[in-house]
Amino acid sequence: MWRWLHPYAKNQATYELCRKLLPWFNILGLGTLLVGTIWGLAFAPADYQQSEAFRIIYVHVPSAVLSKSLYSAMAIAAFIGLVWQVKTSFLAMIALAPIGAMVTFVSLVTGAAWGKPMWGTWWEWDARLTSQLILLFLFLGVISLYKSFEDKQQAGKAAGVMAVVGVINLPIIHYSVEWWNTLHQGATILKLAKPSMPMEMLTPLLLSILGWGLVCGAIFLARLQNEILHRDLKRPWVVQLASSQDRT
Amino acid sequence: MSVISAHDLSVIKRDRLLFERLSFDLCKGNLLYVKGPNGAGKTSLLRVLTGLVEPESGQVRFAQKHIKSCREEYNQQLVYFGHKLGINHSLSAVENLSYWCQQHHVKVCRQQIFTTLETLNLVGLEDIPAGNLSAGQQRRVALARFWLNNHARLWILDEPFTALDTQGIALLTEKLQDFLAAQGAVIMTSHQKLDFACTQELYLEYRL
Amino acid sequence: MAALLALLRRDLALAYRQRAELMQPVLFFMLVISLFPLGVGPGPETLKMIGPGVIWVAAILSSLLGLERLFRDDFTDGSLEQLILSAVSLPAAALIKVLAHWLTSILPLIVISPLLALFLHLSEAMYWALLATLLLGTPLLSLIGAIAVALTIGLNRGGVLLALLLLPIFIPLLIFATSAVEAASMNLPFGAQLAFIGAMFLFSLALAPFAIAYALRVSQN
Amino acid sequence: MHFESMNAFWSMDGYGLYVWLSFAASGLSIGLLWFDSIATKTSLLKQALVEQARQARIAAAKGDTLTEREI
Repeated sequence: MWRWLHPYAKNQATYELCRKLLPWFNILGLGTLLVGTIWGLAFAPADYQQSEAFRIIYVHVPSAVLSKSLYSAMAIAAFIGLVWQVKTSFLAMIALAPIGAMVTFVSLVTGAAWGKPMWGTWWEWDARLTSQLILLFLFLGVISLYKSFEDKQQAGKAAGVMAVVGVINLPIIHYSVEWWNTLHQGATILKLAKPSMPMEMLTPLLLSILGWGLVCGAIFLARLQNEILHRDLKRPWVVQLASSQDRT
Repeated sequence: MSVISAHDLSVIKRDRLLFERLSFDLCKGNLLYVKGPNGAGKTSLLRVLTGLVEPESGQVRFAQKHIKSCREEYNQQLVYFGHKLGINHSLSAVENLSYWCQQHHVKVCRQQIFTTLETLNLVGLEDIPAGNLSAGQQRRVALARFWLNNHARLWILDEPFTALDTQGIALLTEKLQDFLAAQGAVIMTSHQKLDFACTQELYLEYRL
Repeated sequence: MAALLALLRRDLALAYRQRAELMQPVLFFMLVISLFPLGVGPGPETLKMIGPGVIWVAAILSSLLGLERLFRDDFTDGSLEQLILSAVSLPAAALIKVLAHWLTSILPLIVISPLLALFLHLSEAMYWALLATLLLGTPLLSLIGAIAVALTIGLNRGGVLLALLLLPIFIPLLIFATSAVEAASMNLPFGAQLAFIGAMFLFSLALAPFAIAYALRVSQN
Repeated sequence: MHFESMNAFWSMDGYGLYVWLSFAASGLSIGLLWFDSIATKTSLLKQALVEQARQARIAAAKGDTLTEREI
């Protein structure tokens, strides 16, 4: 179907779509994120066991949840690009990768900051932490492979293969690390009883997750626009766009 | 009858559009001479035609079939001579060639390889590692493929005359003429002046 | 079939001619392993405890050193182009090249492993388990490694990037292999771990050749 | 408001360092990535203008006017 369209129309259309969606994502994302964070920081009640330290949950859980979904999204984009040869798909993949890396990094840092007061150590070779660390390496691998190629067409394909190989491996890595961890249980980690969360704690958490998702969506749209611009830098429509922006 | 044809080919390399909407049709016994300045995309065009590189859009057809759908058949009928010779430096000329023939399902005996190398003036150099040969000699070894593969119908050559001496050029020109007379089709680039009977020309412009 | 055999014969002959280069990863393997007793102390109990892990980590690192050879020369001299344009199916050819690579660069590591087991005071039961994991697991290293090599072949400086891409993916293998040896040291059965490694091996045997072939085609762009 | 005073809010029952560290790290990371995305966009658009100027120079050198189709 794409064959009939003008060969460059697709990127431009995607760019326009991003441009239309971006303000919505920006406003909604920022709003939800602020409400969720402030609610979580200042208004939610303290946990009866962890006291105020539990508030880290409002950044830790959203970032941890997003890290895995962003990797899956990236791998799906890569898969679509490889199988159906949709070139814009590779652009989406590489736009997602730095966001995924950032979110994974945040989840590691906040995990460490939470671990220090609760377990008494910044870093524990715990199954979740370890596989999160590996996830970060997988993201960085895809990014650096993409950056190493000068020909971005080729770069997209190569990084796409790597992303798909990674997503096949991800569950294997996760379960093997979990299994390894049960074998090597050193100092016992304080496992906190997890009663179902009361509403006044859960609502800000859900809001935070939504906010993070929307903000990541906004950054994704902006980065996708950048990738499209970068790819089509010499096309007339980009030049036109640039000169019209320049005038204003 | 058409051997190979291109339909609306566009190629982008390193974010630069080399050419777009290029079409041609090459028949048996004809030679397509691709001309153009450095950087115009001659090599890229040839690589697209062999199927090594995928075009940005458009398609290449071999005997009316998309080359992607008949890759094996196409590869058997094609000999490609590129910038890189495909000659391993640790193996001797004979080893390189007999390996190549086995890869391409060409049945030759050792004797044939030796006689071919003799035609190409490489007597006495058959058994030493190809890395010890001069640039021109290595090119002759690679060119021996055109003498050995007798079931190919299409030759694609990228600057075959570079680094060859006058006698080498004469040998190759003669071989090309024989092949064209035997209903083969040739696509080549060259900075040399060519004088063949049935020549189509294709000029690629350098785009900034 | 004859074409594939010819490919295997050629790669083996080439490896034989460059045998000095092939020795380097083997020496590296031995050196890395002998650094550990120097670093953590020569106590037999300590060495026995870290031994299997050390051998596996060293095997992974030294296999990375030799991996580049897999397609590098063929890419630079153009043999790869000719291979892609030949009548042979590319996934099959890729599998043959991986096999040749395993036979020439990994098998020597396995051959000298008894010596290293001796260095690290592994018991006999541990050694047999180690050997089994090496035999099943190292082909996996070659198969997955070949994908990454094929992806980075067009780059002039693939070395560190290759390690960056591959090491995270090798973690499950390391975990299962070392735990099999550990189980053997306590006279426990380790069939489950071997089965896991075997499953991963078969899985990659089925899929990796296609991924390698695709990556090789991309490298030509 | 859950907290009784601003001081209690900052100290987070003694866990202030960890809580604020987490939130600061998160905010900083998102902010940096966001900033990077916007900065890249402006620089790309500038590059497009430079590119256009280059095309114009080439066209001028060739002695004919530049039509957009030729870019």
